[in-house]
Amino acid sequence: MSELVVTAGWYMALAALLFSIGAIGLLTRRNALVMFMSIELMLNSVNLTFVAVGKELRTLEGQIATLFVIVVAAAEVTVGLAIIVAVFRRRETASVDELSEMRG
Amino acid sequence: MFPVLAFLVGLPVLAAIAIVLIPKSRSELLLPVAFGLSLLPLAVAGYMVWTFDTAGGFQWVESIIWMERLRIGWTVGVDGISLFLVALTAFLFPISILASAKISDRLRGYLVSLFILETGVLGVFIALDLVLFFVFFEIVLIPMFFMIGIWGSSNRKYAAIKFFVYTAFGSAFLLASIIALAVNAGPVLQTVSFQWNDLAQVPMTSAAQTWLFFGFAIAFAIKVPLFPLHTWLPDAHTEAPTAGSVLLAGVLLKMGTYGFIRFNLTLFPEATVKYGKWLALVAVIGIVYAALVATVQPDIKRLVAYSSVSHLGFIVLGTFALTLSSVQGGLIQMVNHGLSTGALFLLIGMIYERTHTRKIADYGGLASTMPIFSGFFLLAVFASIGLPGLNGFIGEFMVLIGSWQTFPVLTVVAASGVVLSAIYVLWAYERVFTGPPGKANKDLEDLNSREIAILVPIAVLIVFLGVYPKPVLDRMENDVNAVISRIEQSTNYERPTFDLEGRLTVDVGVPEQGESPSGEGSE
Amino acid sequence: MGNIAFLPIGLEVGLLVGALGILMAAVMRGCRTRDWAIIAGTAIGFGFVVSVRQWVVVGDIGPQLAYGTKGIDGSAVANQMVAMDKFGALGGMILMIVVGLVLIGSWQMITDLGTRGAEYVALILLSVAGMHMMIVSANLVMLFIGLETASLALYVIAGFLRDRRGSDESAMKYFLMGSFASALFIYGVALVFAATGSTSLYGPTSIGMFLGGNVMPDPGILLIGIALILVGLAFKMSAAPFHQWAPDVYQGASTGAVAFMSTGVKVAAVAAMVRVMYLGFFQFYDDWSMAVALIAALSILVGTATAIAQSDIKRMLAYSGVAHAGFLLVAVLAARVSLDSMWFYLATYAVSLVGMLTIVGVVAGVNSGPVSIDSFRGLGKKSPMLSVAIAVFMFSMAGIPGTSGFIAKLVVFTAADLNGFRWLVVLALLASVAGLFFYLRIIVVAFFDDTDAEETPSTPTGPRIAIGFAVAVTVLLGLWPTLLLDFAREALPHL
Amino acid sequence: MIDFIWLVIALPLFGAVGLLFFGKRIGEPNSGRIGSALVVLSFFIALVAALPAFAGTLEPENVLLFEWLPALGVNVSLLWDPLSAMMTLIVTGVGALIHIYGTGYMHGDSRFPRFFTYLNLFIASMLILVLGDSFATMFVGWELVGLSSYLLISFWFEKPSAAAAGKKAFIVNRIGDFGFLIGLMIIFATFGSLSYSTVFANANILETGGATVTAITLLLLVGAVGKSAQLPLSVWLPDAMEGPTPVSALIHAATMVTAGVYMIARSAALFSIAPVSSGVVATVGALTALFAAVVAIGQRDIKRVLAYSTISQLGYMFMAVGATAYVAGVFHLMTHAFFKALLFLGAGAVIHGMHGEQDMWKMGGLRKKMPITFVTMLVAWMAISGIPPFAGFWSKDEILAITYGKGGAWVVLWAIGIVTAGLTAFYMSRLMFLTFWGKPRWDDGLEPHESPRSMTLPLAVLAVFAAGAGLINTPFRLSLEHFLDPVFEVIKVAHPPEGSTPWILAGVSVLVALGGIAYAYRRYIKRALPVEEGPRWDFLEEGFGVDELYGRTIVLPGKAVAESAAFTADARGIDGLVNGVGGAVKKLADAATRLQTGQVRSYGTGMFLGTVALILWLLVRGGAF
Repeated sequence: MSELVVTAGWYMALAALLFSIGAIGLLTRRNALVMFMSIELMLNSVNLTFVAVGKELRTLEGQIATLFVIVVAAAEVTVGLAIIVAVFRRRETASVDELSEMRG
Repeated sequence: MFPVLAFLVGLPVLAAIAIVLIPKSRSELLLPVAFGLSLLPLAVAGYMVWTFDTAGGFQWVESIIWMERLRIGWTVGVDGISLFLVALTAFLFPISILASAKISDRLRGYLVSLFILETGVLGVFIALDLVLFFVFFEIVLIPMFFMIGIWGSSNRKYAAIKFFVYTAFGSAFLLASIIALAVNAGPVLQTVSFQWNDLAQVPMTSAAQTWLFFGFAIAFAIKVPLFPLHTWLPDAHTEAPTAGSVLLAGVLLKMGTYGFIRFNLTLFPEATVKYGKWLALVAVIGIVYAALVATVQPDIKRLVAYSSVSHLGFIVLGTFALTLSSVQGGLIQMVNHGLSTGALFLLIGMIYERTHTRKIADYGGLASTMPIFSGFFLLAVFASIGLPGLNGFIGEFMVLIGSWQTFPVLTVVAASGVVLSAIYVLWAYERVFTGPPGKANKDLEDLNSREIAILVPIAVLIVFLGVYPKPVLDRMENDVNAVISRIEQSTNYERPTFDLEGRLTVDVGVPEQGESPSGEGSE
Repeated sequence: MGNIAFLPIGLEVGLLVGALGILMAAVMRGCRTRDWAIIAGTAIGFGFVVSVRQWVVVGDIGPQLAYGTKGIDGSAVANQMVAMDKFGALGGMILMIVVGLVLIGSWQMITDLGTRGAEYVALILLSVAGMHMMIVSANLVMLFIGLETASLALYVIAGFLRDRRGSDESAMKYFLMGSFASALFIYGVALVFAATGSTSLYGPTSIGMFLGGNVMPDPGILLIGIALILVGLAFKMSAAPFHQWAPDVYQGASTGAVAFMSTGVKVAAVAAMVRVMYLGFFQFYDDWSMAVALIAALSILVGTATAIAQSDIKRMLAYSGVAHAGFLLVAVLAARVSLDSMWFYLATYAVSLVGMLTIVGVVAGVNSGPVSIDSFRGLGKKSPMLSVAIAVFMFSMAGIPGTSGFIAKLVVFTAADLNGFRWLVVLALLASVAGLFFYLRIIVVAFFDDTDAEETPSTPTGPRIAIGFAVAVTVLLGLWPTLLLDFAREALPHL
Repeated sequence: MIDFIWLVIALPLFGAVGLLFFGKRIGEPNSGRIGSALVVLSFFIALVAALPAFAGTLEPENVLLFEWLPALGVNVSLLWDPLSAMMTLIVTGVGALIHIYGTGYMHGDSRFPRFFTYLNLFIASMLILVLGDSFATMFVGWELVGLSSYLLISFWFEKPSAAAAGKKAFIVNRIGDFGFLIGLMIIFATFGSLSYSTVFANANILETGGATVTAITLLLLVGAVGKSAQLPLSVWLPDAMEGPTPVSALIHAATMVTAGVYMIARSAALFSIAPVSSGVVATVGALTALFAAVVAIGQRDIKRVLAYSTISQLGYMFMAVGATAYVAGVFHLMTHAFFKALLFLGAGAVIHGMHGEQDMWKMGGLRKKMPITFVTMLVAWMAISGIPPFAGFWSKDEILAITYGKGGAWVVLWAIGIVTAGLTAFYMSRLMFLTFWGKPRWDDGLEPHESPRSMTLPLAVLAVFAAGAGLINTPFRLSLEHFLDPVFEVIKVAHPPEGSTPWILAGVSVLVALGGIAYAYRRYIKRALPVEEGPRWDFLEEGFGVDELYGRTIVLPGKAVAESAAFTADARGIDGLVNGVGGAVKKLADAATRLQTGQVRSYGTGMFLGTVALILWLLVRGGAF
């Protein structure tokens, strides 16, 4: 069954796919929460890459980086949700398309 | 040695500070103090003209390198080419201040602008470091921008922005070229250097010369201004307050023509020989074109502005004709144009203060109501169209006679400017001054003593330089010769000789190159 | 190494303690802005002293790396996280000066905010700590953390004025775009890690070592990584085409906040970019330098062109900031030849911009969102000193001689030309001419237009100091640039 | 040593400057007296300096005053030789008389002192022209006399026509100067110098009839044509009559307009080796002489008759110098100076006596009212008509004889000259008859009176010269030839034919002149006055519409070109382009702004696309593809 070994390359490809999905989600959805989730998805694909590559290269760096990214993502969640809530309170909507007063 | 030039350039700065320090309660002192202080640079300039060594070369040189790595610093010096431009600058500022007696709005700022302007212009003419030159070249824009914008007339905002942006557009090319020049010379000099002296010694490929030549030329052509880059000038002139117009025409435009001689001719000799004719062509087109345009201008200030474009064409033609007489003529024409056009703008300012109109059609018959005024005007007018005996003739004549040998066809076309200038100037004079005075102009007061005091020094110089220009020409001659000789050494260019050179059977009174003629019965 | 154990991160620690101190003080002693001012001042002053101390120490013992891990065999210390070098020290000084100016200039707003003001100050201190971390980090992940620290605080700061419409929009846009950029950045780091097996800039296992020791037959993943890292940093300095958030955010955020975010982040991002690109990817210099040049060119063009059409001064400054991001990217390219030119540009631009925005705060109110250019109308008569300051800043940004902005452009463009980017220099110079349209416009409005508005805006002491300092620096460095240039010449990163 | 010759110029110059500043204070009679006295003094100094010339011992001498334009080797120095001495004497002599006349004529004018300022300035300028020893100094004087002429023509500038006439004179002169200037350029480029001594001494190196010398001489001719009001630049002189009459006498008859002749005579060394140019000179002269004489017939204004007559007489001089008869040309210049000045002053006296009336058809019968004026003018009439032994006869006849003597096509010119002579006699007789004979036709209430002493005295003096000056160069006694010998010694000067031919020719011209007078007598005295009105006469009066032709073909199109240059090419074209660039930048800015939609998702898309582009670009460049 050795030919079925899943190499790091596959993981990276998957991560790239996830990242792209996240990016496309960010660009196409108008609900701030969903967009925010897309960003989380992108960050997680980064984690996947780090872990996979770290495993492949047998260093701890990848795993440690992942930990950092998770922490940062958590912090981002806090701030992001707070901003979304603030917007929702004021405007009763989470659609970013409404937020276009400033332009030009 | 006493740093004369630093002192000279520093004086206006100190004057500006002094103006700022005058308390608000004593604002009636502003003008007298400013005038008094502006005499100091004039005194220094006078000292310089007096003690200038006619052997030529840079004098009163100061060189302090500030940024060793790029060799940027305070390197200044005055030679025969810049001497009289410095003097002209120092001369026109006190006059401009006197001419500003009617300014009441924000006088303090106005005077500070004037002094900064003076610093800038003086700096341009003495700088021997390209960055320093550029700094002064650009700094000049700021006070002028404010002068036009704050103290100008109705369309001043447009004119001020146009003036600033248009000239800065040229400066962008200039700075790019200066940087490229220094960088190109880097390998030869083993360092990046912005010193004029260093750069003037570095041989350049003709491709590099071509690019840089035109980079410099664009900036200077806009400043001069050469056709077709001239349209900022009429607007700026028309909108600027009197002193602004005087200084703009008197010295600011000369920064361009000076730049041609100081930089294009010395740094890029090969390109000068190769492409000088195109600039001469543009200059000649400008002479005729601007003269034509001037004839039908309804606004007297615009008319004089276009006449400036026309007259400065002669300077550029002479510069690129590369003969002793033509370059020297161009140089002295810079001084002369500064005086005569300066006087014209002063006069227009005086009449504007009385009538608040610049439309030629609104005037008429002023000669009978204001005889002194019209007398000065006539003098300035004839000086500007190059009437012999007045200063304008010297430059024009030398340029034309000298340029023929290099550019015969262009010179003939340029000479037609002599006719055209007479047409626009005299026609305007006719409409403004002659005929019966109209109702509006019946009770105009003639010039008062302050105004006469402003004009007399200029009038004296106009006549003096026309009759006896030798002191000026002597101080220029060796350095102009040096510029042309440099070109001859580094290119295959040779000064034109006259057709019968060496064949004259009787050789009377023909001076050897560089020697002064010796006639019998010399006093 | 023991004697420097604290010094490399002393600045960050000081600022964090200061931030916490302010929050505590707000809780324990209530709304006493004086306390906060003292604490914040102390923290910033301490940060500045630490930076100076770093400079001196580095001068004595050379640049150092700190906070590494021991190898598995326990012998060598690898994976150093923080570099202590004059590069970081100078960055720290500049940041401290900038943030100090910002706080002095916009303290009025903090007073207006009441208790929440403490949070605001604390956030600013936290953010600036993150910015400095970006400059000194010796590892890409560390850089990411610094970047996020700075950014997260900024998102909040951007939307801090809850009661004003636009503020939330500003925060939301900034947050979404910023997170996107962060994600791109960290993904780039991950790809670089995948390609080279390292995220470190220094040491035996660094990216540079790997690239120096191995020939990459297929650098695709690495190049994508480099591209993404560039995008992440370019976003922070609002370079085109990653700039579109900036005008909206600036317009919506309070003027004081804009002064901070527009200058601090730029300093941090540019410095970080220099360190990362030159130390990490020098082997790919030919590739990424062209990429940087293209971004620079696009930023200069887009920023200049768009700024011309603005009628809101903060938007105008935002777009001018885009153009300046382009110039700063030129400085990044020039840094190969002369790093001092980059520092000079950064410092002088930051100071002028803070000064200008402080003026905007004075004229239109520090809490103001959108500020029309017309609010400057007739200022030249009402408040001549303020107007002269405006003129100085505008001329400086436009690069007119006599101001530091000119010297900055001169040294940067000379270095860039030396480095072979003549086309970029010419383009940048021509664009600066077009830039005059909007810089001059403000002067025109202030000086050439008359107004019938009666009251003269009085300048409170704080802004007065900030503006005065900024003017002094702008003019002084314009006339005597070697003051900073000679100093900055030594501000090299650890190699 | 005649170093003191600079005084000749300095005195009137001093007068001009002094009167400019202090004229008002000095007041009416005295400023005129000072001005006149200075010129008289000048005249006597010149006379003293010229004494050796009368003795035939004058060596041409240069007096260096100061160095001027070292780069061109041009100095301000004076040349004192018989030719310049003679011209100086004419200028100062006639000038002095006219100054004196002016003190009477200008009596009561509000700007009496200013008039003498200008007159003195003119004398100084003319002397610079005459005495300068290089083409450069000649050019200086050339332009300065143009200035004085401008100032004096438009002396009464409140009258728009006077102002316009002054302007026209200056501009037309400048057209000539344009040619002169180019001539100077070629001279300098050829000889490397502008001084007479170098140029004339080396002229013989040039190929006779070669392109260079032909070009130089033709260009100098352009200048001369302008200054001397020859075709096609003659249009300014009739208008110049707007100036006060003494001015017309001095500048536009006796001295300034003859500068062209002087210039050609001075440059004889060049013209004599340029046969084509000389032919052109003579042809221009002959045609002008004929043209102006015809036009003179149609004039109603007494001064305009004299103006055209001047043009016509100058044509004779051109014919002479064109025929290389330089002495004859200068001779006629001199006699013409006397009798034409006399005619003008006489006409001035008439106008003065008629209180400003200039239309001859409103005069008549004045000979009783103004006896002195009448008698002196009678002399001048005889002189100009070429009746022996008055001055004009000798000089004109010499010219005609020489022209005839050259044979070939020159005989045609001679024929033109003869016809002109007849016409001259006719129109001058017409002038005399209409003015002094017949019945008074002046307006009611007008009391014509004789002029004051200050005016009649110069008339008398001039009358003496107009009558007798011809005797200095008769075929019997060629004093002037000998006098001028040192100037033209190296040049081949044409002489009248030998033998009986001159006598026959003289007889012919006298007969023709008498015929002209007789016909005029029949037409204006014997019968009732003819009516000279209608379109044909108008056309004639307007000088065959040359002025209008220039207006239509040059002035109007020129103005149209200037207007289109100013208001279309410049304002819309060039400046439009400049503003267009600014506008385009603004448009671009607006377009760029439109990308800024305010929609965060579009910003994200922009970022995303930018990222993708960057990645692709790096990959392609990095060789990953």
